[in-house]
Amino acid sequence: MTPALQLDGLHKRFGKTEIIRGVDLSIAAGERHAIIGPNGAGKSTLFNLITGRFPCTSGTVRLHGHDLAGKAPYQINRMGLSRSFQITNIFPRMSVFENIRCSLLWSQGYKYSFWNMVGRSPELTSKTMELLEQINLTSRAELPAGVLSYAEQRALEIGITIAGGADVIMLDEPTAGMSHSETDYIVDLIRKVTQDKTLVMVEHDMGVVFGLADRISVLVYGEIIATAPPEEVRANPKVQEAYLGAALQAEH
Amino acid sequence: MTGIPDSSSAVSPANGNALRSSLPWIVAVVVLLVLPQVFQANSAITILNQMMITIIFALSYNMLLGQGGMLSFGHAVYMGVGGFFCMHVMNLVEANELPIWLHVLPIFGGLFSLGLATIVGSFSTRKAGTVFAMISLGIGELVAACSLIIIVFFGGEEGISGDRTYFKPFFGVKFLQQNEVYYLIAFWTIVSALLMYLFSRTPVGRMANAVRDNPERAEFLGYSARWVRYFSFCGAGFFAGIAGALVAINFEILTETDLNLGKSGMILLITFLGGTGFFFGPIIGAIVFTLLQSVLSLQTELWQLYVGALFVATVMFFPGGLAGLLMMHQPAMRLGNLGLLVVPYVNTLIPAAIGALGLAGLMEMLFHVRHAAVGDIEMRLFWITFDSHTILPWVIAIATMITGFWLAYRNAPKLRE
Amino acid sequence: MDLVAINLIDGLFYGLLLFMLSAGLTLIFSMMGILNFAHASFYMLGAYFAYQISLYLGFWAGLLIAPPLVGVLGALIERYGLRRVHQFGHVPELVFTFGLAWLIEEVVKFIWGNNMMAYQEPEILKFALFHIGSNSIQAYKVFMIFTSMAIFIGLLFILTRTRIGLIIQAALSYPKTVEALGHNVPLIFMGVFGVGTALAGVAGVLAGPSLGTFPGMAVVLGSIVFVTIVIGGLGSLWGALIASLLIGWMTTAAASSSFQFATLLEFFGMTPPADLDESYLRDLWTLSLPQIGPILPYIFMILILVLRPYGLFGKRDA
Amino acid sequence: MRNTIGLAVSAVLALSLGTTAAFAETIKIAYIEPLSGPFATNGNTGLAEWQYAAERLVNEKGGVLDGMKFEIVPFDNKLDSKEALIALQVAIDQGIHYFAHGLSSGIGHALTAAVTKNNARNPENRILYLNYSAEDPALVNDACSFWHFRWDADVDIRLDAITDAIAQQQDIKKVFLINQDYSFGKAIVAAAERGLAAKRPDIEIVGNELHPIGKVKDFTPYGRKIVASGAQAVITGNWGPDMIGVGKSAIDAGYDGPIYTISAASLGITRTFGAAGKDKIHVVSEGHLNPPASERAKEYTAGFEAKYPDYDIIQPRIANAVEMLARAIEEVGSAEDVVSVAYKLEGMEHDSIWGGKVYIRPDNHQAIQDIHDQVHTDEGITFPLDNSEYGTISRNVIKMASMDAPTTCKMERPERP
Repeated sequence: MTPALQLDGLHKRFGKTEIIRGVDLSIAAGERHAIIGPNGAGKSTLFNLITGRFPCTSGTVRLHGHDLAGKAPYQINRMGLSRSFQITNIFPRMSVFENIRCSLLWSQGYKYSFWNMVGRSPELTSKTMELLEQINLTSRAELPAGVLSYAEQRALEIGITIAGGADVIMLDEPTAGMSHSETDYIVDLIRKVTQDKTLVMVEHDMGVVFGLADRISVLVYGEIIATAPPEEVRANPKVQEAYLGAALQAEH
Repeated sequence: MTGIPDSSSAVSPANGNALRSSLPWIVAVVVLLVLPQVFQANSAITILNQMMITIIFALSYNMLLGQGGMLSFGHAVYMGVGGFFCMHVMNLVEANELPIWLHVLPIFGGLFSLGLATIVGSFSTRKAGTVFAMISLGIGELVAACSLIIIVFFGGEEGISGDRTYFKPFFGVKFLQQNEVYYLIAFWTIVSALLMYLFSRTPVGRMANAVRDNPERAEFLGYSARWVRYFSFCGAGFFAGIAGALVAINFEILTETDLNLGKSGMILLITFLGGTGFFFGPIIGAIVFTLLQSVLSLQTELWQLYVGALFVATVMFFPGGLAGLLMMHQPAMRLGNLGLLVVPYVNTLIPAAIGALGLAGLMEMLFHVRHAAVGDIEMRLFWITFDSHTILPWVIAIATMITGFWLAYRNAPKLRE
Repeated sequence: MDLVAINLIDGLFYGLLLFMLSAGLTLIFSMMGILNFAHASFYMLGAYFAYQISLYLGFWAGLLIAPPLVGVLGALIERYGLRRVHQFGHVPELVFTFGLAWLIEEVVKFIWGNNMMAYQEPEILKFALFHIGSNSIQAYKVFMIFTSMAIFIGLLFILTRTRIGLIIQAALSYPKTVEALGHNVPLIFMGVFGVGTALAGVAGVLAGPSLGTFPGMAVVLGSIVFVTIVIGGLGSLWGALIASLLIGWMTTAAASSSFQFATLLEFFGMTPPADLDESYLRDLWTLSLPQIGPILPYIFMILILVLRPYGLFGKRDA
Repeated sequence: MRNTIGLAVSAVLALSLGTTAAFAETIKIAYIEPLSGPFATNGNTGLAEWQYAAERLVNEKGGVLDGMKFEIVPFDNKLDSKEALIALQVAIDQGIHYFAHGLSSGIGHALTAAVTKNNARNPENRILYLNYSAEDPALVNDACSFWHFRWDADVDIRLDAITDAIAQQQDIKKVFLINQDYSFGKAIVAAAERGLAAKRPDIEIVGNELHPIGKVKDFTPYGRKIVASGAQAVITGNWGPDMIGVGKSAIDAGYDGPIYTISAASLGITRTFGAAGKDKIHVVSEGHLNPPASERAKEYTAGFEAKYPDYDIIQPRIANAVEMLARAIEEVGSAEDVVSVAYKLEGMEHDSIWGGKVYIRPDNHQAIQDIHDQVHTDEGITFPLDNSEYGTISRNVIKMASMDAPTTCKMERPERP
């Protein structure tokens, strides 16, 4: 079976410094995959390479077997990949309801229509409400998104990311800067909304990753030093040495 | 209301009752039908015509600025070009006695401007922000300069004039009188405003908001930010062209001043004054500005100074514009405690208004003393005649100004609460 | 040949004048992201202040006093106007400067009236310094060229050789980082805004006598200054310099040429129509380059923006 | 909320535009000029001149028709054709039958067309156009109208005088033309080329520049061109800052010959040129202040200077217009019968306060009068301009200039009552 996402020999150079130095990775459909690594390992860069925000210096990214090189973000999205952003990235001046509804438009076949009224479709409205229900924001539907609390905004962001119905969901540090209870809430949410989907997430918080991911890749200085199920990664001495050691000891 | 804010257009439209959403439109139609009965003077109707044209133009500008987040310094180009094209159509109709009704002329103007917008938009909407703004400025300068050079189309500084009465009479109406023209313009105002309102409810209109707020995120929703901007831009061009056609019909002349940078800047001011965040904002802006322009300029030579000051004050204190100011009261209205606001309002706004009037009086007196003829020491201000060369009125003006502003300043914090 | 040399000098004069305006604007624009539409209005204020001072104390006092006055005014406007509007976002900020330009013009008209002011060069510089052919070069122009060059060198020195310059340069590219390093960025902004407007004031003081001191002088120059920095590339002082000179030489060359577009049309094998009045291309046949000279920079800018949105020397996206 | 806005509109419009002037205790003359914006000073100077002329020449003498006084009613047209048309409409609504306008031929064309249309469409509300400054020759040729009278000498007449003056100076062999790129500038070029070719075929036109109006920041290259061409005389129709730009750059670049202009006097221009322009700047126009034509002219001018120290008489023809209109109304016996007044003005001959005669050509309604070649100087000046020591003095006069120039005017005349 074709993997949902496949990276081959990915390199990225900014000027003279090479941030990503040859990443190969294959993620199967339906898998929950996490990419972890210490600060400055190139996690976000890798993330942006996959989603087409930066062009690769060399190497290929394939989504369901299709090369993504030179594709604009909206084209990648239409091929079934959706992403969130590390910094909260919602539409602050639009209502929460409108945020979600806009995210649904393309997948519901509206395209660039300027004769269809979006308000006319009960189906679209009910789908939007359904999604709002999933991310527990029904009561906030009419508020401008910019006034929500931080955790709510992150939840909304996840809602926007999954709304389009993409089967590969990429989340960039979805729990960054959150308290423990908020993190638990978001992790539950992610687990709930990504059922039957391929999930790729970059994360810093170990707890999140170990509870959620089927497999974990460890990225250190632009290279993947291990890809394995959580328990194996935990046991891997190279990983321990490079990154996890201190954190794990503190946990025990 | 037409004023359902972008931010909370929310759940209702689909299942909300149709009457509620169409009520403002019915009211608008009734008001427009009644107005010419109230004002029968041709000049009043001419000003009303101009007001309606400005409303269409401002609404079309807000398709760019308010809904699409594109700041344009050259939007008058699309109004002017559409108008000029209509003048040529008008002259063709006169020369060849073509059987066309005057009513369809705006479609010609709209389509011609749409054509220009599709060309310019193809490269100017690739990016928003500064790049778009500067390209619009460049195009604006370019077309304004061309309008003095390409005489065949623009007629130089004289412009192109024509006669609307050679069109095929519409059930006997030959458009000799201003009020006949009024109903035509009113019809197109309602149609254009309704179409623009509906446009904002379409997927492209909705996504224009998304692209305005966050183009990068919008791209990951499957929409190309550029195409969304492009479609909004073309739509705005189309409606600006309709406004231009109505200028052609109302004034029977188009000149360089209809498309130069001054006009473009004016529409930016009008739209911002009214408020870009709400659909009805530009309508308020257009009404207020047209009134200021035609009424204030009859009263004082310093009207532009006052408009400039009003504008700067609006940006500084009410960035949401007049519409934003009105909508701030919506929550209070819903809670039914609007009454609570009355006292702080009286305490703050009335002294502020008095202070402003004092300042204006001071300016007027200064101006009078410096510019009036020697020996002409009498001046009329606020229906009072007095001698501007004695000290008393100055003291009064300064005192009112200072007390007014001081009281307003002191009470302002209470209002904010 | 003489004419070429003269045009180079005249273009340099105009280009350097533009540069004094665009230097300040570049600093302001790249640091605070504000398209300050009122920048040319400060140029106008410089000229009017200097005129008023010169009535009592003479030209040189005006040159010394007017720019700091304009700078202080600019800093005050930044502190009490712009900073307030800043929190509402970029568009209101820009619209604010737009309204400010309007307001300043109206205030100038209110105070000084609509007529051109008889603001004159100082007597000691009112002579022809040298001649090229039959053309004389006024001493005042040469003085202006040297003054603006001195300002450029001084600015370059401050920016590259002093500590405050390094902070400003860093703030140009990484405003957040500089703030994190503990520098008072709002204060730097206010200072830069003041210095930028003072530079515009100097330009006004110097240009007022030769280009005329009248209420429309800001509008005439206003948008072209933007064009300059956009062409040069945001955040680049060198870019601003090169673009200013380019525009100076371009408009001077266009104004002094006598190129007819008819020549171009004939080159492409078209023949002039027998009856010019009937032809739809008649305006093109009678067009000459000086007629479109002042709009050349706008065409240039559109081309640049379409082909290279960063401008000639810019690193950041406009 | 539309309702309240509608109400506000009603209230304000009713207040400001109330058509109250049903009974006429005065004869109103609307004055439609820019009273705000960049050309407000031009508008205000003209207003002062009209008010002074009406007061001094008509009202102080007991008015016309047994005590009816002239009243000048100012309207701000903001130098925009549309606004001018609105102002005209307001004036017509107020029952005004005469209006004065002069600044900008472009607006002049718009007003002429509008007056012709109005007088045909609304015969009971006719209005007469008193043009005291719009100098486009077309207004008395192809675009002429029965309702338009011009007291100013137009471009053709002035250039006839300028080319006469140049033709008389045998040593002038090379002439340079520099003008603003619009209809006015082009009309000057055409008239200059025609006049020089007819009067002195040996004169070479060594330069013919058209530059964009109000857009050139630095005129130096043009000054260089003038010097490089070896021109011995310059003809320019430039006005405002463009005039100063051309004059200063030419003189700075080393040009030493005469500069023939249409309007390089007062409004800051005389003061700015000062000593640099002495004996170089020529202003060719009807009417002159120096030397005073008569004791009456001297008194009249002195009275104006005393009343309006900041303004100068820059349009002496306004006095002629006021006196001739008063005479026509007196002779017809009614101010409301516009058609009769117009027929009375046709062919009227009048002794001008500035010396010589004024005669209105019946075939195109252009006033024929003496044209003076005046020089900018500080010697022998009784009435300086701009509160400086400099003024213009008449050096040469051409009697009844262009009396028999051909015209292409074919006006539609109403039936003579």
